[in-house]
Amino acid sequence: MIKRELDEKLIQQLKEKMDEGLLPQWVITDPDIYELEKEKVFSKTWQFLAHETELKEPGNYVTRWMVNDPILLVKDSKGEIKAYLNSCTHRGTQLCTADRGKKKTFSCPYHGWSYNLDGKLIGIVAGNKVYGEEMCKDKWGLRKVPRLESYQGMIFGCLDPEAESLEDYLGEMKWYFDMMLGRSDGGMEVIGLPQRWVAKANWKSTAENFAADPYHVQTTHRSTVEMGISPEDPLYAGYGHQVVMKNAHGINVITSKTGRSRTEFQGMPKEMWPMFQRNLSPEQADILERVTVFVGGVYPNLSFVSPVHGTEGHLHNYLNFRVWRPLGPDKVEVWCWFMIDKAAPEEYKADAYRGYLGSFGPTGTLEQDDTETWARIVEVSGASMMRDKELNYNNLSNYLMGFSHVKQDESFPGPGVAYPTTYCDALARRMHEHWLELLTVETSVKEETK
Amino acid sequence: MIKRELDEKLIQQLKEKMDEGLLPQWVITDPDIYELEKEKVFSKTWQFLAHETELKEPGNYVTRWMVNDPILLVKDSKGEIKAYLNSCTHRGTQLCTADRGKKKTFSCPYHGWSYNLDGKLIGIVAGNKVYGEEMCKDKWGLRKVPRLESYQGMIFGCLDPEAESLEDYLGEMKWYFDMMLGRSDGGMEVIGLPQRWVAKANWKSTAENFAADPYHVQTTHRSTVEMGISPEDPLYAGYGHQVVMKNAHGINVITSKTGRSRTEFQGMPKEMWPMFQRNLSPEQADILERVTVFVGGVYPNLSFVSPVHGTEGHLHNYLNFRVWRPLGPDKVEVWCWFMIDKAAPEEYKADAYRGYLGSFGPTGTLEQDDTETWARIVEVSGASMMRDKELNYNNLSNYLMGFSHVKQDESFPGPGVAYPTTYCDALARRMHEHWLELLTVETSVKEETK
Amino acid sequence: MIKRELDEKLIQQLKEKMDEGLLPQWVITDPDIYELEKEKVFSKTWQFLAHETELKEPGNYVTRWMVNDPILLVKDSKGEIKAYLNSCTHRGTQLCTADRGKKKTFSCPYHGWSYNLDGKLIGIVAGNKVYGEEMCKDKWGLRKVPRLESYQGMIFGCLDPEAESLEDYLGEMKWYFDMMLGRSDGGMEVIGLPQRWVAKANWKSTAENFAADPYHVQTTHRSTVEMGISPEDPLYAGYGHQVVMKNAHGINVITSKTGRSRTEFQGMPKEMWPMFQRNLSPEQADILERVTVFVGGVYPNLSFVSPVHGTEGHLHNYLNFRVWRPLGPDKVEVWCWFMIDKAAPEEYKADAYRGYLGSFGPTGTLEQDDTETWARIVEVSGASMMRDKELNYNNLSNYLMGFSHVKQDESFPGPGVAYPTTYCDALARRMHEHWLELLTVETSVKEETK
Amino acid sequence: MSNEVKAHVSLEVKDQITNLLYQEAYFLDNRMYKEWLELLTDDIKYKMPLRETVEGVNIDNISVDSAFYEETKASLRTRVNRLYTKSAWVENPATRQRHFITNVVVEAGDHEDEYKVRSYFLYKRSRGSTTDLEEMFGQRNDVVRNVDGEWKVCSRTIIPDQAVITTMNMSMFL
Amino acid sequence: MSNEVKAHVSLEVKDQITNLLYQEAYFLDNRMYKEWLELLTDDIKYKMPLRETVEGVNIDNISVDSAFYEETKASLRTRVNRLYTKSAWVENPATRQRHFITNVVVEAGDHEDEYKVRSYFLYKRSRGSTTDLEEMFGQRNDVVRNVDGEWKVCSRTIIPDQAVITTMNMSMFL
Amino acid sequence: MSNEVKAHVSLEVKDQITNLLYQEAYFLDNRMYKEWLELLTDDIKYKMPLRETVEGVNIDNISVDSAFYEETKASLRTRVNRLYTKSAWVENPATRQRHFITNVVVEAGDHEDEYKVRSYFLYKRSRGSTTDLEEMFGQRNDVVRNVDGEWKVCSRTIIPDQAVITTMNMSMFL
Ligand code: FES
Ligand code: FES
Ligand code: FES
Ligand SMILES: [Fe+3]
Ligand SMILES: [Fe+3]
Ligand SMILES: [Fe+3]
Repeated sequence: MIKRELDEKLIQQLKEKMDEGLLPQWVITDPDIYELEKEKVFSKTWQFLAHETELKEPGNYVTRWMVNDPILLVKDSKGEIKAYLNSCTHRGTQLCTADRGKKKTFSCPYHGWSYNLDGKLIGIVAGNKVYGEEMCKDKWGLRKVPRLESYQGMIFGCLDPEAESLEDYLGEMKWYFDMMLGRSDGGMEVIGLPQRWVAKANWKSTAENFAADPYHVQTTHRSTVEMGISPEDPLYAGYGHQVVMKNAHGINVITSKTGRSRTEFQGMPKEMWPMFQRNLSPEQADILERVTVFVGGVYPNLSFVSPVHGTEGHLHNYLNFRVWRPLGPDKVEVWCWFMIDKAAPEEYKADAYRGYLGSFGPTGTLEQDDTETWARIVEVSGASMMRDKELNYNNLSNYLMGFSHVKQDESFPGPGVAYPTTYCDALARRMHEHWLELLTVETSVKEETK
Repeated sequence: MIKRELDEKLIQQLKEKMDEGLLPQWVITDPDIYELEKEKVFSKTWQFLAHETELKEPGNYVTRWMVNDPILLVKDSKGEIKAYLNSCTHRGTQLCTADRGKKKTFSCPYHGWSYNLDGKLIGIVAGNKVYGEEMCKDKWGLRKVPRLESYQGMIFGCLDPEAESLEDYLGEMKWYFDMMLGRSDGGMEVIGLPQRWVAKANWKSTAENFAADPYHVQTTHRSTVEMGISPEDPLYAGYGHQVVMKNAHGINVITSKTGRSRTEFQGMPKEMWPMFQRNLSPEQADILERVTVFVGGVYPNLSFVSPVHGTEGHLHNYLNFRVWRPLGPDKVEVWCWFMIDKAAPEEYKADAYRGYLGSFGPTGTLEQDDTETWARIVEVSGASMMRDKELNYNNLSNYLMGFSHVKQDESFPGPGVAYPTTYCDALARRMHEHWLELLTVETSVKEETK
Repeated sequence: MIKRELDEKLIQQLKEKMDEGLLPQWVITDPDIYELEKEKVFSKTWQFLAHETELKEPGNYVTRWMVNDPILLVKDSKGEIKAYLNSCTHRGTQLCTADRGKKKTFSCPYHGWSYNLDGKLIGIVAGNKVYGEEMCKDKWGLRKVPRLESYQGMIFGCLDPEAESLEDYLGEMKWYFDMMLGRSDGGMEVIGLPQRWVAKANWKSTAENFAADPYHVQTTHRSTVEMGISPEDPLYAGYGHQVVMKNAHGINVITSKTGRSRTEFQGMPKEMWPMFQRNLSPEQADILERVTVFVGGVYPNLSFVSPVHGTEGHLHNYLNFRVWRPLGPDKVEVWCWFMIDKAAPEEYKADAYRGYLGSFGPTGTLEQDDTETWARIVEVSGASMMRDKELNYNNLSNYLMGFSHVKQDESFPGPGVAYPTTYCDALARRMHEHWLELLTVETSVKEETK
Repeated sequence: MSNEVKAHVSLEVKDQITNLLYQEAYFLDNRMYKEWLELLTDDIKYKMPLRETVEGVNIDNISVDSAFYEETKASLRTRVNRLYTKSAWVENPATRQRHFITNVVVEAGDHEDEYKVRSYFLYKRSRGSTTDLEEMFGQRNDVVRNVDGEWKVCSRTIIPDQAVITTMNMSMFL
Repeated sequence: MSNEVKAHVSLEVKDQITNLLYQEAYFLDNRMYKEWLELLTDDIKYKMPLRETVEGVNIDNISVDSAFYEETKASLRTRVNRLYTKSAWVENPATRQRHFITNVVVEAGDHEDEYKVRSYFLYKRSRGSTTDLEEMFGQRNDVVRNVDGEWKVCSRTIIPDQAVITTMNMSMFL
Repeated sequence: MSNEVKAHVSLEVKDQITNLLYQEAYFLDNRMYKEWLELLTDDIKYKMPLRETVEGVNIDNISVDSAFYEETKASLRTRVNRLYTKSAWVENPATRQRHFITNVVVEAGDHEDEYKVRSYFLYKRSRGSTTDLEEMFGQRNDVVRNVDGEWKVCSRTIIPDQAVITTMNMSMFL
């Protein structure tokens, strides 16, 4: 009932500054902005829910969240995956609080209404005796998530029935998903449950940090340099390409000074290489052969990294997907999935998993230092000198890296606009511009609640 | 200074849906709605403060809360009960932080101003020396709660000086209070302090759950069925009458399939039955003889239950009153009183108290399962699909039980509109309609702060 | 984006009531008022940051806060003290999280940008390789706190570039600072770090309690009377003068019934007295000789006390400065500094420090009881009867002490308006009037964000 | 309990009794409620009074006329059995509970096979995917008895340190 | 304290010293401050330094120039006596306090009747009807001495784990 | 661990093993990570599985296919060495950590020089000048071994009590 909106003046100011490669700092954790984001970003865009391998058999289910919407994701009797609001239609009670499981019927602990895997309301205690004809069972099935689509086994949901299709939304990113997720026969599989923890951070910062900021590696993760794991050359994470795509998706293809990783195909077992070549286009295979790290994101809050860890002879590669679920302007619940090629040897999978635990996720030594910088951003973001909307204090974040002099590399074979270095703020700028576009779209909802 | 109000469009929408037996879910924990409720519901209606037996002698006091207003309830030298804002008039300091006690003077720890049981400011340290004539002591006594009235020993307060009298406010409920509270010579007495704990819940849900929803018993409390304590028949809590009264008060008179409880007079000692008959009208006595459970509420946030527990030969009945004190949109401080007939044998009282602890209150096995469902409602209530004010997601709670086909039972002897079953949403609908009426009354306060 | 402002009607009401010596209670912890205070009080006034003795050598730094603005205070190579927003200009990361230390360069853990003591951006990792000419290093130095000035070693900062100079702001208070801080050769020194803890309180209440309310001593600190440490005479803290100054600063010069303390020069070592007389004007020396306690404050949130503790033969005096840093409407982070004359004997300093620990700060027995009253004010401040803006409930705090009958004592030698008693609400009234003046100044910022 | 620490309880006995308290906690924290019940004598007195806020110095603030628990072995068994049904929703899905038992002091009791035991408890609970951790803490005054070589609790009084309980319910045993 | 755990402290002594710490906690948690005072020697050194946030590796972050407590038996007695007056508002109505003492390690001291004792404390407090629970935690380095057969604390250094204290005051002893 | 408390572990052994756990905590809480590492055998199995929310009665809710830690001595050494670099920002400035170890139960192990040890942990952390205190808690199932007269941990399984971790990271060892 309180009206929240960006007034024209602020919109203009934000546009102008972004055009100069600058972002006013007051937007990061502004509470009103956060309310707008829930409505205009997260209720309109596609969000990652799960990977198909998390739901192997009919009756399998997992519970997930789209920001504050509890989602029940089930594989129905026909083997199709369905997504429902995890809330009983009778009075809204959360229907299932388990993380995962297998069942045929979901029944509510409050009054016992029960639903089958198709979301149909199949049981009302004493229904025939207590309800009249105005109670039309068919109208009271579980509420479907308006849109549910998947690509390369990645299941996404969207709360906007009018949204473009997932494939259109992913657009150019599909080519890179094919490369990362489609390289092996049988594709990728998720191992176990995603790790979950609550970081002190704003979702925009974590998404930018992961998808668009290889430049931070040389300092945030300098301990790996001190320990002789990473090269001294401060540019080491900058070699390769940053690719900016439609809808503010992006990827960094990090190679090395030589343009090639010290190991082919990210250190995956030699016997798998021919399979990669068979499943990929020559261009994709070539990139995969040369790359050291893939790191990027699907806007707004899905990020991924596919690194190489270990020492010669014991190199491991894996794919880590993570969702930044906002819990507030300064809180993010991180969901961290470990994925590996189904076709990889079991022992390799186990080693890769241990390698993952050492680097990413809450116990990962790389991620630990990221959490410190995320926190240091939100913990000072209440400062008047940063919140000031008149910008009297030069409270602007700097996105000038590669602003004017870094030009597109037309020779890069993949789709999207590729720049010949990953030390580049092009993707970050695109993400924030897109954010502003979404925030300033007038929605009918907005209109009417005024 | 921020203006909060329901715009016409939302009011219309709420009215229309309620007319169809539906309630938009966004209202449950909406923070702006909550602010309105504090102003338009809880500052206008009568709220339960204490029972007369909690203040036996002059000087006895208890401290209570009306939502956020700290109340000091004392028995003055004349034996009259007075209610004051528990706040020193000098600078607002909380005057007394003890739960209960006995004293003649309340003095403030900040500057030492002291007040007598009549709320008169009787002591100002060095007053004559430091204050001039503009300091008129009489004007600075403790602030009285604008209205304080009691019925059948139940003391209520109201913050609105213009409110109708408590007896008018209770209206038809008086007849049932007479039955429950007036059946024994000397009336009822409170044992000990009320139990207090903070539940994860919205006050509207707990009030509805208790006063208007016997239908939940068959599932929420199914463990009693599994244990053979309650009958298998899912309708078992539905036999009897639900009575809807003025001001959205209501009661459920639950009997059994036979129309009679398995035990007369709720298993109270036989020797007390003639006393009941003497103190009650024939109609009241008849109901009391046949009833298994009374459960209901006085709008907005007082609920009560009078059950029978135990096994043949060791049956116990008692009366449990509880106040749902809102601490926020998703938090309720529950105050739980145990009451029993003063005239009952001491040993019976002790047994009944133990029976109460086993069933209700924070350690009660029945109530424990209620707290889980209350929490499951608020924990998902932030969902966009539930908060959406355009109702694009069918985010409506269902109150269709008995909507069209259950007709009033004219033969029921008690006042109010009685329906011939307690599996009926009539009372819940009435409570929510009344809630909207209160929220949409234009108050002068509202006007002027615009 | 949500507009917060006091409407005309409320401003009028506040003015009227204050003119009668009354303050509506709803303003104490109103959340909208709090937002206004951050913008209109704390972004416009001078706030205490540190004492010069906390930064002895070039490279020494301390980190402080101006409400929510993190401040990095350093002594540069030339020995000048500089204050910066403790936030990296690149993306806003908090630059330094240590409490104090010594360094030549501050470098950011996120991307490694580094700054020298002059705030100059001196290091950008791979800068020349990754940034174009639009990246003008000189424009990206640390953001200076707009104003930084000091008086008698007391360093203050102000976020408003247009603010009057610190000396003008302190005005008449300088005379008293000279007396307290300038009495000894070499001035005062801070011992150790300030103690910090989070009290349940509103900053207006703590500032008033300390600077303007000797009247509370007789009750809040009555335990000292019970223990025979303080006199029985309830007026004991009232003897002396309360001085009200420009900008709502003020001081209470508490002597005793005789007009003189039981000990000269606050029990400082006899050998120091001639030094005091040499450094002070005759008027100042006379006050210092006779005073028992100085207690007062610099608006808005700096308070100080200079008491005498101990028993004859072992008397100690010290100077305690404290900042009330608001963390919310009902939370204050207290920063408590111990100061003593540099020229005092080391053993005396140590004894005085122990005396301080026994009286003030979180472990001080006097302060402990203050924290209880502060909490009792905010804990009930949510009451509708206190929040009511229509004043239906006489929800007014009383500032009538000395309202009409206490007249200025022209004979008092110090600047400011002196009243012949410290049991007087003159200073408290002035503080609240000044608060309203600040809140109702229309700022351009306000205008434009509407 | 008396103030000076009596020395005449052997370390072995003390160790065994401390183990009993830890074993209890382990059973409760691992949902082995029936096993827990076996550690209580059949005449167990299991009480938990309210704690109140009272004015004055040297006063008692343990309520004498109101309680959260006043249980016998029979009533505890009913509570325990309920937790094995399929519809005790408060514990299905099960919460994750932890009973930290510290400050254990053992003293000779009134009968030669009984000992008075004072312990402090810090109870923590995590539920579903919620991120707010619930807690309760206080003191327990027990009497333990040696029944045919097995130590069992024959009396327990649980003293909470709060006047207003902040766990969403009190489904836990302490 | 040295790193290898010395074995030469008898279990009896250890048991008695642990009991001393528990008894102390019990007195404090039950407002028996005068009894508590009796468990301290007359030459007790009772200190609590500030803890700071310091940059660097292998640095010390215990402040050497600032403190919360620097007490003698005399100054502690004054504090204790105050708590028995009618107007020590911070403890009247009394708060509900709990001192959880864990990780107790005992080592031979510098004198043959003295022992070095390291313990961890978790302090919890509940006040009036408020629902926010206060806490403080850290380490205590004590020296205890046997005085005519009674164990007493003759030196205590309390190391808090916070740079900013979050209890509304520090009226508690630790 | 089995339910009846086995008596055949000598108090001395129990005391030494308990000391080992306390010494570990002390090293971790005082940033002596290298000294801590010395208390683990070279074949240490250091695991921390996820804990999940599962429907049903008598079910297990310790995840068998997902973990936070799956470490060897080598991987732990890498983690420890990192904490001695100048750029392990998460611990520089160092946080203030505290490991409260309680409910220690010791039982004979599968080999004669090994013992099974169950303990509860309550971990607390304070960072910089922040006022929100982080915590984690749960159970540890260890196996300790006597290696040439020194007790060392040769196996540790840490069971957290949360499905969603609420510390901003898990840089701590448990
Ligand atoms: S709320 Fe689910 S059945 Fe009623
Ligand atoms: S506030 Fe109560 S006497 Fe001043
Ligand atoms: S934020 Fe500080 S260097 Fe990037
Ligand atoms: Fe990183
Ligand atoms: Fe119920
Ligand atoms: Fe004071």
